[in-house]
Amino acid sequence: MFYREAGQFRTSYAQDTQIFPLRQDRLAMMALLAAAFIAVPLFASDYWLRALLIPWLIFSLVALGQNILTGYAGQLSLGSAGFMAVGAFACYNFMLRVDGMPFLVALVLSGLCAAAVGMAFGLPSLRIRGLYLAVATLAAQFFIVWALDKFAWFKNNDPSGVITAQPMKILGYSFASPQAKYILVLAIVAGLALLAKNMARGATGRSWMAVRDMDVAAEVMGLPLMRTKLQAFAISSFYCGVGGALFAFAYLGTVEPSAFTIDLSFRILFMIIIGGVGTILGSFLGAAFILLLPILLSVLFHAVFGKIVDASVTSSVELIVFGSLIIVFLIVEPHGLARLWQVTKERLRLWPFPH
Amino acid sequence: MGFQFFMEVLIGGLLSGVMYALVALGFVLIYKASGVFNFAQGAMVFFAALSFVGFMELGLPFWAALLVTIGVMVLLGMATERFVLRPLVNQSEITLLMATIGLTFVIEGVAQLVWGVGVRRLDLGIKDVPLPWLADKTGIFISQLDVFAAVVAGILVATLALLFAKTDIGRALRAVADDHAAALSIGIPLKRIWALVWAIAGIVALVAGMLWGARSGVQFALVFVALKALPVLIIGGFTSVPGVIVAGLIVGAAEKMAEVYVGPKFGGGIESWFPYALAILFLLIRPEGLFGEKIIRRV
Amino acid sequence: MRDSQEPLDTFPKLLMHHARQRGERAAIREKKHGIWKTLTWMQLSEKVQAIAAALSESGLKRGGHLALLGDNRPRLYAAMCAAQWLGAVAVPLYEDAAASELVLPLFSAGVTHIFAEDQEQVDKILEILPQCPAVTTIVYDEDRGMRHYAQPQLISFAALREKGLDLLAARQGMLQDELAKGNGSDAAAMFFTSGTTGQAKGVVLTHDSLIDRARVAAELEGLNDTDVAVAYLPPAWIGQNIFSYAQPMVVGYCICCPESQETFLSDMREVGPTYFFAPPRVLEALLTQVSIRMEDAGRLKRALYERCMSLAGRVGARITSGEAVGLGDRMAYSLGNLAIYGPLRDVLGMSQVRVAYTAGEAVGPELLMFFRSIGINVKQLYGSTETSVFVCVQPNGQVKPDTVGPAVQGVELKFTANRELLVRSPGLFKEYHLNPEATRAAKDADGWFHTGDAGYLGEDGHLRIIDRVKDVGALADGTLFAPKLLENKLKFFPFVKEAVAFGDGRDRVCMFVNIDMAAVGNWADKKNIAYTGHSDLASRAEVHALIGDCVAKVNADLATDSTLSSSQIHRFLVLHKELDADDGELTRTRKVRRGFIGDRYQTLVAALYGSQPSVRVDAEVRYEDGRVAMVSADVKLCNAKTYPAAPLKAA
Amino acid sequence: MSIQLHAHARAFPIGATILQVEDVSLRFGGVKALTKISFDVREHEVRAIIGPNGAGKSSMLNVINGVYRPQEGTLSFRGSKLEGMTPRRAAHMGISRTFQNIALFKGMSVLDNIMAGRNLRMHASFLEVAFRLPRALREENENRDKVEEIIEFLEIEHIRKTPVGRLPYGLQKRVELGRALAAEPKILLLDEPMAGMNIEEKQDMCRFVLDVNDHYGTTVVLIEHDMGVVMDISDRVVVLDYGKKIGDGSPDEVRADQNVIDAYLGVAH
Repeated sequence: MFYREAGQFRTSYAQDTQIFPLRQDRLAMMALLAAAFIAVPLFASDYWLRALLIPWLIFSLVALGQNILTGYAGQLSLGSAGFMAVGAFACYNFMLRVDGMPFLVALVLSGLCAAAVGMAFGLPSLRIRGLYLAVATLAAQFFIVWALDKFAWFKNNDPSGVITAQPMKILGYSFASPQAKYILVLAIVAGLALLAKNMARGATGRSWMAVRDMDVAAEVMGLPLMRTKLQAFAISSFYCGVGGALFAFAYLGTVEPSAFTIDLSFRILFMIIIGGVGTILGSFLGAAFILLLPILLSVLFHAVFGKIVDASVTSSVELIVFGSLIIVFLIVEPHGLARLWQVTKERLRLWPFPH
Repeated sequence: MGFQFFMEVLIGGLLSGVMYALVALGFVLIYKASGVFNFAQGAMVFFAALSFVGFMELGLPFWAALLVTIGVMVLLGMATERFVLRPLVNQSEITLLMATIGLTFVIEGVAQLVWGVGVRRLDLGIKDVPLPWLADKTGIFISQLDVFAAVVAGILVATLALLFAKTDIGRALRAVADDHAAALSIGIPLKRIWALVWAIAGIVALVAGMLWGARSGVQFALVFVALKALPVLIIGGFTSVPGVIVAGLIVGAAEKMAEVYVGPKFGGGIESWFPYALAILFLLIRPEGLFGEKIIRRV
Repeated sequence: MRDSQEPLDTFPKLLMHHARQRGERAAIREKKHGIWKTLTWMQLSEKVQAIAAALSESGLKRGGHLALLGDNRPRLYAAMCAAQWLGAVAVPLYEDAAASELVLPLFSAGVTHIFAEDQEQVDKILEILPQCPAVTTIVYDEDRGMRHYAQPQLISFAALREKGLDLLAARQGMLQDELAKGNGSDAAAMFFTSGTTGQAKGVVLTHDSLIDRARVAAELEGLNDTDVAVAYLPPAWIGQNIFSYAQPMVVGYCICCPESQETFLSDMREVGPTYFFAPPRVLEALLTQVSIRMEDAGRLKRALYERCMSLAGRVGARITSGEAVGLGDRMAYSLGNLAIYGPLRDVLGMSQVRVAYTAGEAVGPELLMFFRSIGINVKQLYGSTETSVFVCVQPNGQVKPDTVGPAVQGVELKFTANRELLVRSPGLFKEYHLNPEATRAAKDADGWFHTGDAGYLGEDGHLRIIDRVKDVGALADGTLFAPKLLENKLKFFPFVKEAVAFGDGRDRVCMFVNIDMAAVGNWADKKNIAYTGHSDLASRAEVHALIGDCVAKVNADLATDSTLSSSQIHRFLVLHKELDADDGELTRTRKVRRGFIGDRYQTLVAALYGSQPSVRVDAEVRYEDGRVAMVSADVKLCNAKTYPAAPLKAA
Repeated sequence: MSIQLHAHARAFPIGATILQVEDVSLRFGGVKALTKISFDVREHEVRAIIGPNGAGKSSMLNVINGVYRPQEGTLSFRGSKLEGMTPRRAAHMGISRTFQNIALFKGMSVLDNIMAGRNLRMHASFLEVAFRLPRALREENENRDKVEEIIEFLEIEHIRKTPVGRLPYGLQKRVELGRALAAEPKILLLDEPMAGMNIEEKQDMCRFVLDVNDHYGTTVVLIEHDMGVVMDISDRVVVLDYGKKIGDGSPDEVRADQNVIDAYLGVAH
């Protein structure tokens, strides 16, 4: 009902395919970005930045990766955390072993490493599909964590098995404060999200979705299944890898391989299921949801029962809620929060008409 | 490092393979009947074992606890069918898989909520010590618990085999497995069959859980140990009971061998992924698994 | 510069003027291939010259005729202007006309060149070609399916344009001469009157008359080159020509051609016109759509809507007219504007409309007021083909439902004894083509045009139209009987598509009613009444009751007006078939042919004035493909609730 | 109306043999799907393959565009033998097809579906797409224009942006035709284009098939089990039954052919 569309017509295909065809949406998006880049760093508390916003952005990025592979290309992967790990440790080693290595370059390289590993484990997808593939990605998950765990070299032979991320320096400026870290992460995530959106709405995205929806037809149309799938694996892993690196460098600071358990992989999968499979927006919504839920739950618990409940109870309740939510979403709204948002938007555009 | 040791490793591997096979069996049953890849099987194993122990700790005698647990598992199975899978009928198998992943979380949560998180001991009254006579005769040490487990598993499989072969339910089951629509058309009550299958799967899970728990304690880890059943499935084929038995043995043995003879070179622990690697290799060579039907895709 | 030297007295000259003044501004937009392809004034002028060159090559000469047969497309208007460039007369024809209906215009106008949109139109022309030997060239726009047509007369628009571009250099001089030769008194276009009365006549209009009226109206409304209009009505109709050709040419604003009929509404929303013209039937269709779609809204939203609309009904129109309204109402209205009116205007694509006209037929007051009440400045105007439309226009803020406003600048009005309106204005037509006596009959020696409409000037100087002179009759008791007035009152109800009133020389008024399939169908679904189709639905007792209520409401309204109270509707029937232009029951502009219908359904009329409850009828239906079938049905005759005339209350 | 359209002189006269099928046999395990099938397809013609259900029609189509590999026999395209056909190679050679049970990309809009049909003409790498570099944008626009022509051709402007999942069956079939056309194929394979349609939809589809043949000169090979409609629109007809060819010729010849009549006995058409 707040939309006034009359007079917004398109005279070129470029206009017709832009990300936000409606002026109102474009303005809203600009306002949002402005707020995110300026207002938030100014007013948000360190706790908010460190404990909520930074991890949210990072997981949004990882979810984006998962979404590219699972949501757009339709290849179920249970190994996202593994690819994150590759990114994190790759970045650490590049910084460690190449002196004077600029952080951003290291970041990209670590993404590429993850992409390479991703492709390696994606290879089976050429022969196998669906469930079988899911199992193959489990192999990735376990193998990667095992390898990083067993070969001390990756961790610079640190007896504790824990690595400490080097400071993030770009052009001499060290991103140490929460605000600085936040802005850096935000910029990277925003940029990569834009690229993802461009791919999704372009020819690349179409071939992914074609393979997802009806691979036989896609092949008959001359679409190279292998390349498309591997491409999806590589790009997806790249996003996960960069996410992993940021996870280590901008969020935790110190990591060990065991931080990237299969449990984490599941959570990332949940993010896109709840957020919205096959949408960019969904990745962000889902990440926010999955991250906030535990906090809300514990807050709720303490509000209701006071301090008496011990952690194990809340954690098990958390498990139950997560699990049930997944099932409910799969049954009720398979397209997740993003779809809900989209539907509301449609209704507003048609207001006062119901359809 | 002689022949005896080799035999020990091999047999030990085979016996633990029996465990995998047992868990995998649960998968196969459900997959055959309702085309669902039940990721929650592991969680069911864990839940079953935990409940059993729990009931015993509540003071129930062994058999009572066993019966009650069976009851619980049957209920769980039916509930799953009713509230998770029926609403999702005709969805892509990926969707179903994700649903069962969600289910895994729910079951774990419930289990922990009800029975707590600590590791439990489970005593079936069989000592985890080598069979004396075998040790005397051949000098090969094999835990009698393992042997017992193998026997139980054998019995279970045999019973199931009979059930499928001889009873009406079994025939119905096979009909369903072949073609849902057809099964429906000849008046087989799909929903009832599915509920039944889930119940059976529950029981299988219980048995597996008990044996496993008896050997290495009942703990959360069971869920992930159960993931080992996946490569077994792949190698054996999703739809073949004998397949998974064989595959289970192969995986068990191979993994132990690898661990003992190759593992040290990498500082050990390769069990955690070796079976998967094996599975992938298999897939590349024979995607439909050992005994699985060839997938012909109509256009 | 040259503008000052020579007068801009022809459309081609105006075109060149705009090409110089605002060459880069959009002249015509066409939704094609999913986006709005834009033609600037410069591009348009080049296109026109190329076409003109090619047409002259193919023998189109000063005084010749170019017929245009197709939907609103830039090519069509370019061709029209090209013809005028060469001093030829553009003859736009109705694209939905049957081949047989085309013979007369093509033949009588001695048309030599034809612009046809597509294969469908070409096929029609080829069918009647033998009867129109003069035709030498048929230009077709869409080559879909045209590949294997071998006729020598055929040439595709693209090819024609290519030819023109090649010739352009060589013919430049000739074109400039032709442009200069043209002057305002030349015939610019010929429109065939829909012919509510007898055979269609070709009305010849000069550049001067069209340009003069276009300019006067444009000045009246302060139109400028930033305005935008949607071209969606048949180009063969004078109104369309004025709003999508004459006025853009004079003012330099941009017109937009929708992609197709079914995408018209969404396309209109996209371009958001600032200047909009809609005959009553279109407004009715829009209103019907609004009511239908709101039917499906949730209860809360409906309630909100109802509230807002009742408020709008009370004060909306006055606010739109800029009259003073209580502060409370004003604030409430602005809230409503936020919640309902604004969005509603927008989904209708009219949120940017500055001026909207309706004409062509008297419009039901409630209909007019609905749109004004939600803040759309819809006004009535009066005019006809012979007067280049603009005779009277309602000025902003002086919109009364029952008038069509005062005479616009340059127009003189006068009335004969029997109330017939006579008009004298610079916009009057030159003549009826090759029909001097008809011309003489319509336009007398001192230049008064006999409109054939009965009306009178109120003391406010606003013209009030009663009806066609020949239709205005009297009931047996001598009181005034104005059928159209009654029909319109009934037609405002979304359920009523068409209505035909009888009563001249009779003791009381009776009516035929055509239900609106969409509205009634939707209503039936809600009431879950099962029905197979129109005729079945029309025979339902529930439907009769529904229409009965509408009639009763009308009667209640009539009863309050002393002069009309006697023409309350006593009996009515719901027609078993939809009145259809293909059956000659409606004109191509969808006006009811009352006399024709009266004859055709005399049994029904008789029955209405009889007393029996129902009557059996056989009627023939003509399908799209020309096949004819008989449908027979039992038609129920319903008595309507009538009211005693309201006593004149003392002021 | 379809018939009348055909009565006109052809825009593209029927040319030389473009596709030659020789002694093709196909088996699934033991099951014989096709036995020694031979026939030819001439350029610009409408060639129908008819036969009762299970006659091996679809298998034949799948062999032509490389989905199945025949155990024996050869295909030649413009005289040159085709070894090791794959669907992709077929596509590159200009063979595109529709499917018996619609195989549209359910999650995508009509526009995207048809755009996807032009993927062979899009060469920009994913990086170019991601950064919207000139080539990517240019390809996007050029192909969009072509696609819009097809949308106009098939009269589906009003559903351009609708997800195909929401469309009625008939329209989906039309969109699938559009997607096949998008590749600007030399040969268009239609697998039961009119299956499950009501009479108007069938008539529309006939019209479009003929228009395609007439407007783009596309060679059409279509499968139907329902003799009725096909006979009106095809130039020549091959009749299969139980994987064997039992008739080949003009519609009238085939109608007269005793074997064909027998094969169709019992089959209500």
